[in-house]
Amino acid sequence: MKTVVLKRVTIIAEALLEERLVRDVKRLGARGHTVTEVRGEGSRGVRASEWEGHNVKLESIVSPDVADRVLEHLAATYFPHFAVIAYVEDVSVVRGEKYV
Amino acid sequence: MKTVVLKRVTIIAEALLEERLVRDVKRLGARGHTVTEVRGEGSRGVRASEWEGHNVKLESIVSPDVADRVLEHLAATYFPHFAVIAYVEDVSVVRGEKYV
Amino acid sequence: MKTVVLKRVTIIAEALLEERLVRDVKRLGARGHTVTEVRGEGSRGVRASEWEGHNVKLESIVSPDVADRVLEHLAATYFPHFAVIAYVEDVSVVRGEKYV
Amino acid sequence: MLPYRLVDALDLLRLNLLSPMVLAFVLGMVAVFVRSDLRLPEALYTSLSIYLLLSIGLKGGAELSETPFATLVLPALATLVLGVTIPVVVYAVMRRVGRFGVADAAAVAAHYGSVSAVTFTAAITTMSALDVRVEGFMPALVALLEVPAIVVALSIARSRLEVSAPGAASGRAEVWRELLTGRSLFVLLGGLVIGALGGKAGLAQVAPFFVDPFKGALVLFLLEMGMVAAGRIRDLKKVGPFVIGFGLLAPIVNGSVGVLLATLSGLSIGGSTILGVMAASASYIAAPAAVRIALPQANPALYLGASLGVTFPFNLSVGIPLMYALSRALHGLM
Amino acid sequence: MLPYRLVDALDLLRLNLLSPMVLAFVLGMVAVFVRSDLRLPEALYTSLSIYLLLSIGLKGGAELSETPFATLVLPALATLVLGVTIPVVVYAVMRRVGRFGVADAAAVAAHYGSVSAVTFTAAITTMSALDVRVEGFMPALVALLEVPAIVVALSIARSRLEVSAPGAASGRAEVWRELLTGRSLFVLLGGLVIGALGGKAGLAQVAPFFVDPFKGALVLFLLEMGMVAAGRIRDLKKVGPFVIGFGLLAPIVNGSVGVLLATLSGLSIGGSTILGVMAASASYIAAPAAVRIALPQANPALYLGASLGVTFPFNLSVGIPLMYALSRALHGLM
Amino acid sequence: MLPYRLVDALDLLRLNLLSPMVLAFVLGMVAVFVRSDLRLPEALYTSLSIYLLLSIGLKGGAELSETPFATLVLPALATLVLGVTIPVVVYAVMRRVGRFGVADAAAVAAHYGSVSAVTFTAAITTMSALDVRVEGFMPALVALLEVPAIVVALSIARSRLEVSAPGAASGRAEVWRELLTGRSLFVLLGGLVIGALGGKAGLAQVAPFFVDPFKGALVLFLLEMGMVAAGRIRDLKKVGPFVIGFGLLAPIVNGSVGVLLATLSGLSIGGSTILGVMAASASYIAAPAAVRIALPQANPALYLGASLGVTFPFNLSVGIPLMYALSRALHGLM
Ligand SMILES: Nc1ncnc2c1ncn2[C@@H]1O[C@H](COP(=O)(O)O)[C@@H](O)[C@H]1O
Ligand SMILES: Nc1ncnc2c1ncn2[C@@H]1O[C@H](COP(=O)(O)O)[C@@H](O)[C@H]1O
Ligand SMILES: Nc1ncnc2c1ncn2[C@@H]1O[C@H](COP(=O)(O)O)[C@@H](O)[C@H]1O
Ligand code: NA
Ligand code: NA
Ligand code: NA
Repeated sequence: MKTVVLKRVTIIAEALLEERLVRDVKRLGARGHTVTEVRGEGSRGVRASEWEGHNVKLESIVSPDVADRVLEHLAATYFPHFAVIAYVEDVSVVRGEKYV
Repeated sequence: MKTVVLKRVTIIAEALLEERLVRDVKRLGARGHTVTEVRGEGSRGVRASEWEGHNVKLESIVSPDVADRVLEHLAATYFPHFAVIAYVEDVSVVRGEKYV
Repeated sequence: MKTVVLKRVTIIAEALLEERLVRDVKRLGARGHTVTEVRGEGSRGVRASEWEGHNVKLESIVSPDVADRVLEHLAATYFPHFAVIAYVEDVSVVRGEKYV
Repeated sequence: MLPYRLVDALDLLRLNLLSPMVLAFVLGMVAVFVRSDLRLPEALYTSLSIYLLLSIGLKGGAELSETPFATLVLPALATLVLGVTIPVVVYAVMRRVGRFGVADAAAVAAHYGSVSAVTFTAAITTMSALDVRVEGFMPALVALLEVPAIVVALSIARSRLEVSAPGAASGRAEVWRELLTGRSLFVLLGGLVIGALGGKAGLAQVAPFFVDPFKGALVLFLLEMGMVAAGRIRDLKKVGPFVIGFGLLAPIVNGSVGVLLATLSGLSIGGSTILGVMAASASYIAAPAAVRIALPQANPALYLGASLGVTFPFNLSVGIPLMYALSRALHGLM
Repeated sequence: MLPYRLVDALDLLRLNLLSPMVLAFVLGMVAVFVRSDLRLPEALYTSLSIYLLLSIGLKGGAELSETPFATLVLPALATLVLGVTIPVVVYAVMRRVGRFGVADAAAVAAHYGSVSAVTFTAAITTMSALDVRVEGFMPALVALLEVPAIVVALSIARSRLEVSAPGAASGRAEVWRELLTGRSLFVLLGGLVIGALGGKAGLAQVAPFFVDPFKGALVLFLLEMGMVAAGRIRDLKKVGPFVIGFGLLAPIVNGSVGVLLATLSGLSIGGSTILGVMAASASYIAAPAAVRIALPQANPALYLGASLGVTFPFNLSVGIPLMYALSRALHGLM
Repeated sequence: MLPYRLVDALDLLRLNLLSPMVLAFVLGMVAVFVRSDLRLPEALYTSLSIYLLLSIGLKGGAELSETPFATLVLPALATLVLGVTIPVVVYAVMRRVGRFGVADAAAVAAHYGSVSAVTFTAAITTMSALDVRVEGFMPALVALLEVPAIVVALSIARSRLEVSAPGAASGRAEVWRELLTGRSLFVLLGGLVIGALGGKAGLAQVAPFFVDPFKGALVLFLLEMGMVAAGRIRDLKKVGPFVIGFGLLAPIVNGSVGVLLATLSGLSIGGSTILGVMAASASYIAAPAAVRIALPQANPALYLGASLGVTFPFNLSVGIPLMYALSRALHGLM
């Protein structure tokens, strides 16, 4: 099967940020995304608004360029004051043109 | 720790397809799978039956061969008319014999 | 964007084990973790207590050392009698110092 | 007498539009328009769906257990006739007038042939708010209308499509099984059987859960439906004016035929209104699932846009009082 | 008199089998057999479990607050005797007759020593459907039967197993804590305490939520239990005829002893039936969790297959009327 | 008369503390302390929140539909005064006395200016348990107190902070939108409108769902709140004695002013108690979300520790009876 290697960016953040993260990721060039509800613990134990649910995990398959831009943006905008982590992996996708 | 490198196939699809995808993946040689309920957006905005829940993410750790066969099958069967994406990654597993 | 390569350990296990797995993983050096509720099927079809929900997926980003220790511990403690699988992947994270 | 009837219908419209149930639907739409972060947990929505269908089934079944068979025969026949005719006619209109492809036309036919459980419930609620008696066995007719319509529509598509789309369920047997075991119909039928076997005594045991809070639960459900419907509105732009016109006309025509047949079959004013509304309504639970499986190449924006974006709100606001007015007129004539 | 009793028992069987609760259980099984895609959201199932246990606890506690201590002593003693004896006997039978290993035998002993909350609720429901009075403090006895039985069974295993399995909870303290803080028992005991402190006045405040809709909520819960039980049926093939026979005989023997002791302790016909059913039933909420933690090497197909696949449906259909007939017979004799 | 009042207040305290609702809160705390694995599904918690807010709104709206405008003017004015004054004063105290930074002080001000829906509900419940009449339009005042308080507090912060934190919502318009469309307030206001349009007749249709089971649903909700509050207790260690003292004093001062203004505005004993409790309470639904978005640099351990860890339990136990006693005293004087 012919596959193309792209990047999967994963962002784990307080659920409160979901709407904005999706907006940002789209603006920076992602053509799709998938959100999972998760819970977790990290260095900042506290999560705001209990009603919001705990955390969300946002995954998006993008080109290396877009991946880089997303990480830059997160680092500048959310890392200082929000409970957010992000990481990147290589994935082999079918129909690579769908994602770029 | 001794580990073996295998493939993790991830399929994200409309929830409606869960039962069939599980059946197909098993038939093609997967020895196990894990399903997560997710939501998402891609090129096709529309999801059928609202009652079905949004999307599911099916992950299965398999040998490279099986991974390939699964991708082939998805590309032929589901890609034309369903909202489905799929990708493959390398993972190092303990007890590799469990998966092949 | 400057990133560091670390390990992501993923553990999929009966929900019953969540509390203990979290405790163990922390003790072995993980600085954070994320839990997702999933369902699945593997070689052992049976899950105990139906009330517990099905499975959980615990992910933790750690140094290669810690990853190894976690796998060792799982293999010795849980693999014999519990429905547990575990695998490791490379991930590129921003703010690498957060995880070690 | 007409002016009086008109005033009456307007009253009904107001009553219908200011009930907490319909207002909740509007609130859901507003939530989407103002981009509120309100979102009902999916588990709540699914639970409510199961609850509502089970409740409708239980009540229908309990009633059925006390209905003599003879009373049922004619209304059941009328329902079957509707279930076969509507999809055939809708298919023809979509093909000839709308110039749609086979799969799309059949998909719309399946939706308009079958029944919207929420519209049905809203109609029942309206009748009871007006103290109009309704035959208790109407939920049984829902099942009777739902199944054949979908099967007829899908059969038309099958016989006209050379090869089925990749991924489509193959074989009529599989479609039948998917349909009958699909959760909506399964729960509705299951409720009917439980209600019929347990009778009124059985129903009484669970009434504080399945009967009394029903309308309140509907409020939450319609809140979600409003959000879903609002989300569909952008689909309307994609599908164009023909589909919007169709979504407004189809319920009037199908519903009128439904009221007429119902009246001929001997149903009361209330019962005829309900069967009319059933005919007028378009499914968005059972049909989309069946169509998605059997005709994946059909365009969901088309069939969901029409059924959920146009016909559903139309029926809630205009359709139900219209069918009631019609039913009263026809019963007056006869 | 015997023929009359028999007819009576058959009537009861019918009543029990045609209640919406039991029919929902059957519907759940059917859903699995016909491969319906019906699935209750896990959140609903968990919520219902918490609701049902809290409700049973609250009602028991409110009743307890008005029960003189003296009334309680003998029934509590009878319950404790059952809680210690049943696991010991079951363990011996599994080891000697069934030739199972220590862990498997102890796991089964823990399950049959403790109580199935749903079977308990079904029995309470049957009694109230028959207008048979039941002592209100029975839920307190559930807690009293649940805990010792599991502890006894696990202690037997501990003392006989040289080393505990890797991953097993170590130390009796941890098992006790896991047991008492396990959600089922915690919620049941919590409800008891809240009910006892708030008394009947407190209960009255929340009755429209916790008392009136109880049976209806049970319908949804049993729908899920039916699906779970059906899913267990394939396990039965794995475990063989001995376990099936055991799953049918154990409730009869344990239940009869339960009814006898209850009658001797002065409980009414209704109360003795309930205690009998409690003894006859096998836990599938608290016990599996405790066993899984403390004896991970035991085979879940064995203990869940027997308790959920055989004993649970047996009790719902045959066990409850049997215990009632027995209780009436014994009270007649005394 | 003072001793009599004191006895009375103690009675109330007991009544309040032994209601199933408050006991459930305690049970939730116990669950955390003994490390039970009890956890309510998040979907249940979210569903309950929506249910409770909608229910409060519906009841308030139905009442509002029958309230003459003139009756509302003065109490609404009193509420607005509270909504503007409290955040200003709290901000000053936090800055001058507590020596906190701008963001932290404003965050706390937003919380104490707005209202805790659960405390409000508990107060309503207490009044109805004591058969004290309360004006039906109080829920409308909740919305009136909630919004301005948060806006005032955030405006103070904005005008004093040179640059907003990265990631913070920019522009007052966005904060307003986030606030008004935030799910809590949106559902509460939506309920109010639905209730007002539907009137008492509309409410009656859904009463078996939204009115009768309300207190029971509150039991489940408070079980979860207890777990959340207990989880916050470790936060208290981080924030130190000043915040704890503040969390105890603020409700007394704010609440007393609230009762006074309410009494002057002509509210009854019951209504004045409720408005006092509203002033005394600190939000933990709408305010945290707004603050998190607009002032991400503020420390959640501080504002949640104070509002959820100290003030919330204080109000449930001491605050409500205190406000009632005060309201009776003031009404006696006037
Ligand atoms: N080392 C880690 N591995 C996996 N997930 C993590 C890790 N650290 C943090 N997280 C997730 O990221 C969220 C925010 O982390 P923090 O900002 O450290 O509180 C946590 O609630 C976890 O869900
Ligand atoms: N680039 C992407 N990254 C992550 N998930 C995606 C992406 N594109 C699509 N998806 C997921 O796959 C589903 C189907 O995509 P589509 O067929 O493009 O509508 C979406 O609902 C998303 O959950
Ligand atoms: N090959 C696999 N791929 C993905 N998930 C698996 C696989 N095998 C097992 N699992 C997951 O691990 C759980 C325990 O597996 P097992 O111990 O084989 O029963 C299953 O319920 C699945 O969720
Ligand atoms: Na129709
Ligand atoms: Na037992
Ligand atoms: Na306040």
